[in-house]
Amino acid sequence: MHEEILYWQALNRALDIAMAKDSSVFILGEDVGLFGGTYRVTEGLYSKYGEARVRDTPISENSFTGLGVGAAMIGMRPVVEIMTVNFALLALDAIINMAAKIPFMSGGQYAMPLVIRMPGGVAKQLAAQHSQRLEHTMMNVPGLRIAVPSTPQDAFWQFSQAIESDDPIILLEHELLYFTKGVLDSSIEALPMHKAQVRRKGKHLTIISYSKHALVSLQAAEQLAQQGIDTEVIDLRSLSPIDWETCIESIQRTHRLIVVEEDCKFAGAGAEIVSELTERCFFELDEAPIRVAGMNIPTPFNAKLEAASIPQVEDIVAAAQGFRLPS
Amino acid sequence: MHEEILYWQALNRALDIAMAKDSSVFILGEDVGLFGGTYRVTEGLYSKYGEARVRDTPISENSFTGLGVGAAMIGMRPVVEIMTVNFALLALDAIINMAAKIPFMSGGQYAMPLVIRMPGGVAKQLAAQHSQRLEHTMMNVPGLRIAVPSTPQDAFWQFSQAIESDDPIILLEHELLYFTKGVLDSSIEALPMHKAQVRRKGKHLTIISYSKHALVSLQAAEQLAQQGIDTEVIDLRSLSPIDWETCIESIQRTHRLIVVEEDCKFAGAGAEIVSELTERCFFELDEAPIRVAGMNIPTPFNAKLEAASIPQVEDIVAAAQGFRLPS
Amino acid sequence: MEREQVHKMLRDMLRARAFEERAAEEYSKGSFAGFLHLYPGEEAVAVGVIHATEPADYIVTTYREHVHALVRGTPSKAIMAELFGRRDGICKGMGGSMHLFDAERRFMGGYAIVGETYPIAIGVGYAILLRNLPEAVICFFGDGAVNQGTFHESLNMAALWRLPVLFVCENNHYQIGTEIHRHSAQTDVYKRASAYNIPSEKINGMDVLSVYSTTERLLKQIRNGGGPYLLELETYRFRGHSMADPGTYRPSVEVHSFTSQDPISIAAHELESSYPTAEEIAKVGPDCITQLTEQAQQTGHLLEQDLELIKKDIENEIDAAVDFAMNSPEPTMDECWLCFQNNQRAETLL
Amino acid sequence: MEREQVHKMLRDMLRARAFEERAAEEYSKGSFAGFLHLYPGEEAVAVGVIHATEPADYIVTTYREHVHALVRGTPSKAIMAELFGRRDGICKGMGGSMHLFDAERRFMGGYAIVGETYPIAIGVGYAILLRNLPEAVICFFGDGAVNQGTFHESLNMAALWRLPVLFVCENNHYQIGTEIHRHSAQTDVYKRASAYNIPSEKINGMDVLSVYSTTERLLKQIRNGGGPYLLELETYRFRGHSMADPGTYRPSVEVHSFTSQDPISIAAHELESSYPTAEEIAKVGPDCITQLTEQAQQTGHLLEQDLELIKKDIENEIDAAVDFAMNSPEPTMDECWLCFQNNQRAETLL
Ligand SMILES: Cc1ncc(C[n+]2csc(CCOP(=O)(O)OP(=O)(O)O)c2C)c(N)n1
Ligand SMILES: Cc1ncc(C[n+]2csc(CCOP(=O)(O)OP(=O)(O)O)c2C)c(N)n1
Ligand SMILES: [Mg+2]
Ligand SMILES: [Mg+2]
Repeated sequence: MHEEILYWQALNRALDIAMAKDSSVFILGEDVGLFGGTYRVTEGLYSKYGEARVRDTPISENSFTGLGVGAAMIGMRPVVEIMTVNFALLALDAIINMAAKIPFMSGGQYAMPLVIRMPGGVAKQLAAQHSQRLEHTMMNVPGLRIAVPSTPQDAFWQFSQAIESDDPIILLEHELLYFTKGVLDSSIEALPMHKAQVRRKGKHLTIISYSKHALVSLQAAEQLAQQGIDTEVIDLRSLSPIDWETCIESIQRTHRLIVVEEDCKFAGAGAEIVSELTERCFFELDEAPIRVAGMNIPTPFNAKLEAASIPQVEDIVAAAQGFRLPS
Repeated sequence: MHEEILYWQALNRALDIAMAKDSSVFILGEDVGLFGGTYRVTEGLYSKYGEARVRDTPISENSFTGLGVGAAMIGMRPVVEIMTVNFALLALDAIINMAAKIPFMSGGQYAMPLVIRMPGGVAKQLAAQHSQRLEHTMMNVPGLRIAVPSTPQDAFWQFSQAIESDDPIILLEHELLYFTKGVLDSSIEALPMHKAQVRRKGKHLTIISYSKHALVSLQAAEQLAQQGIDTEVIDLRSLSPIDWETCIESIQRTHRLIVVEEDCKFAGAGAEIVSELTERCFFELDEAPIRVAGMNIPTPFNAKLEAASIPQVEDIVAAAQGFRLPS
Repeated sequence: MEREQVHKMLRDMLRARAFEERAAEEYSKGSFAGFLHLYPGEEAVAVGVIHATEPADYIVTTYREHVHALVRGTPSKAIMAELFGRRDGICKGMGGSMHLFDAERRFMGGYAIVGETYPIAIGVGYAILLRNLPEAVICFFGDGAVNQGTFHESLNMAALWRLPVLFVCENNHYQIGTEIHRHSAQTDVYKRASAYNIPSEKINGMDVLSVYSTTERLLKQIRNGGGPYLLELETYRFRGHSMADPGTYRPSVEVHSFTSQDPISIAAHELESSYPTAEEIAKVGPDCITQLTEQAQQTGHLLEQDLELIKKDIENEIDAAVDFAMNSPEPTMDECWLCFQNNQRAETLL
Repeated sequence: MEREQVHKMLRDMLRARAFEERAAEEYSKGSFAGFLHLYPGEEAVAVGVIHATEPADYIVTTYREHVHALVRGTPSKAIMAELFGRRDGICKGMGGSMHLFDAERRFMGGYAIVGETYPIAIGVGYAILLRNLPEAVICFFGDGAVNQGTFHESLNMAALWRLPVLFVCENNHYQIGTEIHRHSAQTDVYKRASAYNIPSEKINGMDVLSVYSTTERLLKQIRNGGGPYLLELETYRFRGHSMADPGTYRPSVEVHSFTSQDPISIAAHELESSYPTAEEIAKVGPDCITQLTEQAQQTGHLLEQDLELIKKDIENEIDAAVDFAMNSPEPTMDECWLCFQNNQRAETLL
């Protein structure tokens, strides 16, 4: 089975299959049911599985996320949709103090087969309160695993894997990806949940990115190729754990590193990536690693400033051009 | 005036002076009033300034922190005490979506003279839900400033400066520092709020740390000195902004860097420090920078495991010994 | 009630309707993007409440707040320019549709995270308490917002410390696509106030006159130290939740039954002899035409010229606002940083 | 009520008291550190409620939960070893005093962040609903915890979806040092339930018999699909909030008036002919001696030997628990990681 499909449809498909197969899977969140989901991910499921398994909730993020935690403790496999990652700030007690810690604090007595899905990122003029990325916050929480699919295929795989896992898993979905198209091949075996993928082979430098900016990085790589700069692009696919081996192997070949992220540069996800890889590949690096990242400012509403506040293709190209490549 | 004083007393003094001077300063939080504060920081103020200015609150972290935000918008200078940083997970909407963004979103119409104080860190067998450090989470929020005083003098200075500032400022106080003693000299001029301080000069390597672990690092430096390793110790005093210049100047002399933090290593505060300094001092570094940090695990209750989960003096010493120093 | 006051309120409702419909038009044309939540149908709430405020009172509201700002006195051009994200917007283009702030008019902001208005309101109320001033805070929120934890936490504190806050629920029966009986176990919002010993009542939010007079009475009481109060206003939004939402989850008979109660037509009714003609009303928006036309036919309309003048005025005002917005420059990145670092003033950080 | 049942409850109250006093002793000796919140004075709540549960019911509770676990059936030695942070603790030394979990007994945990019990409880309740089983969840919380937003959010959802949850407020009048009238605008906690259309009542939480019979009735109703219920139990803690708190903010006359209602003495009273002697009772704790002695003098005590036996049993049990804890090894870092990664099983991550 090999077909073109939208990102949201891939998520919808994964959920539908999981719900059909396992009656302990249910989804809850604001307007996931009757309304069909803000980004259509739950479309059609309300009529198929009924309101108890596709539950519309009040605006009570901390408690309905916690509801998922409680249900997961006794063997259900809840999927919580937080309408956008920005509202997750209200649910962090449930996510960090409960979901991530209960399995450990109980001495391993409880599993936590919980999935929390959150759209996020800078979309189009949603202003400061609706343009956040919280990956850094979640990364620092031991016990959470974080998937950041950038393609419909990964969205399908990683969502399916997340539902099957007994660990609490956060799925960060970039709002501008829902209506992107890609191939879904259900015949090939899924990559492991947290394995990074080399999206483009190259020999001059390595770009590491994830989610929407993995695609932006690929565009930059194409431009760089035309200038004779052969760029390797790694899509991390997962921010916790991170597949360091794939990154290290690449740096050992290219000796140059750019990390691209939409998140604010200061203490963003890229800080961990650069820091760990520097520690582990210090003598492999010919030049200082570079972070191309969002500005340290709340996202402005104005469209031009908004665009200027996050990395664009040209910013990545310019950073790469700054390297003194061996000729 | 030069006296020996406890850390909590220094905070108490700063607050008392500010409240006496400026009637727009008030403090609120759980048990700050009648009870006198969990760590005694507000002792004596309830009877001195009355219950309206030293306000005991219900257990409603998000809303009483938000109350501080609203009051700050119209010119009050609220000090919010969140009993411990762990409960701040409930108040992050007020801190991140409100306090940090309102001045910007309003186009600069509003100031935000708000101080939020939070005890935190690994103390003594408080278990996973009560041993957290959230510096990384707050660092990634543009608009917040973060002070991490390690001495009574800094506690006094930085708390006083925070109250006077028109920006929202987070004061992270390590729970094991409250009953440490130090000199308070009110005659000398305060260091700027966010300036790092070299606590010990050295030529072989630079240790950068903050809060309680700046003191732990100093102990390690003393041990290293006995082994002929001359260690410079920088106490950052502030995690946002970070005084990079002081750090860079040091690395240019020592060419070796260890960052010590109690926070979990993965995506902790240290990641930003190592990452930025690597980018800026790549060719000054003779060896890979090292993070000596907390383990990526929720804090275990058992005392031995708890201690093993965060850096001890020996861990820092061992890391330093791993360097190939010029002889 | 003074005829003058009714006149002013009708005018503001018409301005509100015209502003919002024009905003929708500009949005559809692509003049700006983002979330756009419009107010048609609910005008009697903002207009009735805000007309009853004093300049010294404070207003805290949500992402559906253009009309609140407009009625409070923020110039329509400053609001429109903000929707366009321009430098002359009330927030210099940094906030946008969901984040209008106007410090000068004590308009404490539009908040886009549901439930944020409560803590802000009690914070302002607490400051008033400490300063011992005869001022009040109006805190707007929707029926869906009632289920956010901050409602509970903040109302408890407001009651404990007798803060001068009027909590105003704009109950339009929907939280996006979720109807009130599917999001709240207690669908009479005002009854929830008893959990905090806060007095409360529910009135018809489509009737601007009773909204106005009730609010006036309550604010007086609050400014005199009467403590917090919760006022539930039943209303309805004619459009979808935002421009992204066609609102198709609502049965058309329901939508119809409410449009027949269009607050603008109700207010116009009070002005007895000043009914607009069907043609005039057509400009206001399609949803109230039938109703207004019927009423106009039944009662006749005397001050036709007056109303015509008002409508003309409003049309000009909104045209001018759009012109102004369109011609206002985009803010630069420098200006953006200035907004961000505005508070640091002369402080030495390092 | 069956004499047998009363007997069992008195026994559990005595065990509870003895366990807690011993825990305090060990803490003072330095056997372990951290926060230690003790239960003396409140025994009738946990004992009365939990004796009315079925094994298939679930319990969710707070950091003040040793007694709840003990009464639910977790062996005292497994609890004591957990307080000591040892490998044989019920959570292998990872959780400690505030985080007892016992999956086998459906004891869903002690939570140290105030307000966390509600969402966990409705989550378990939701699972029961989906599985359509005749089971109930008991959700414990303090009077201070009522002001956390999760109370509001969770009770609304519990009511909306008729979840099988019994919300039990352990109202001991204090949130650490803050008395209830200083933290809650509505001091009758049970009245807050009406905001969610949840039925509720308040009873004397010092009277184990009525706690038991009320709970039994309510749980039956809940298991039969009756929906959520809120039960407020008025009680009192004789000690400070935790070992770090001497509790000096409370007027001594207040403390005295409650100790005279010691739940253990009230329960003993029901056993008419089985009053302990003053000497025997002295071991239970100083706070109830006077009261018990008086009652004993008034009514006589027949089954003295029985009670003596119970006391002896308990003493032995607690001694054994401490011995067990002391001799249990410290967990290793390997074991710690195993607890942490327990859920990954055969999963391939990378
Ligand atoms: C905390 C939070 N959760 C969810 C949302 C998404 N959202 C925006 S408006 C809205 C519905 C609010 O309904 P109501 O309070 O009734 O106000 P109305 O839009 O009807 O005026 C939701 C769910 C949000 N902005 N904030
Ligand atoms: C969210 C949160 N805020 C504050 C605390 C600190 N704290 C621990 S117990 C407590 C008082 C709780 O009072 P109550 O709910 O009445 O329970 P009690 O201790 O009286 O049994 C407080 C404030 C906490 N653990 N969690
Ligand atoms: Mg609504
Ligand atoms: Mg209490």
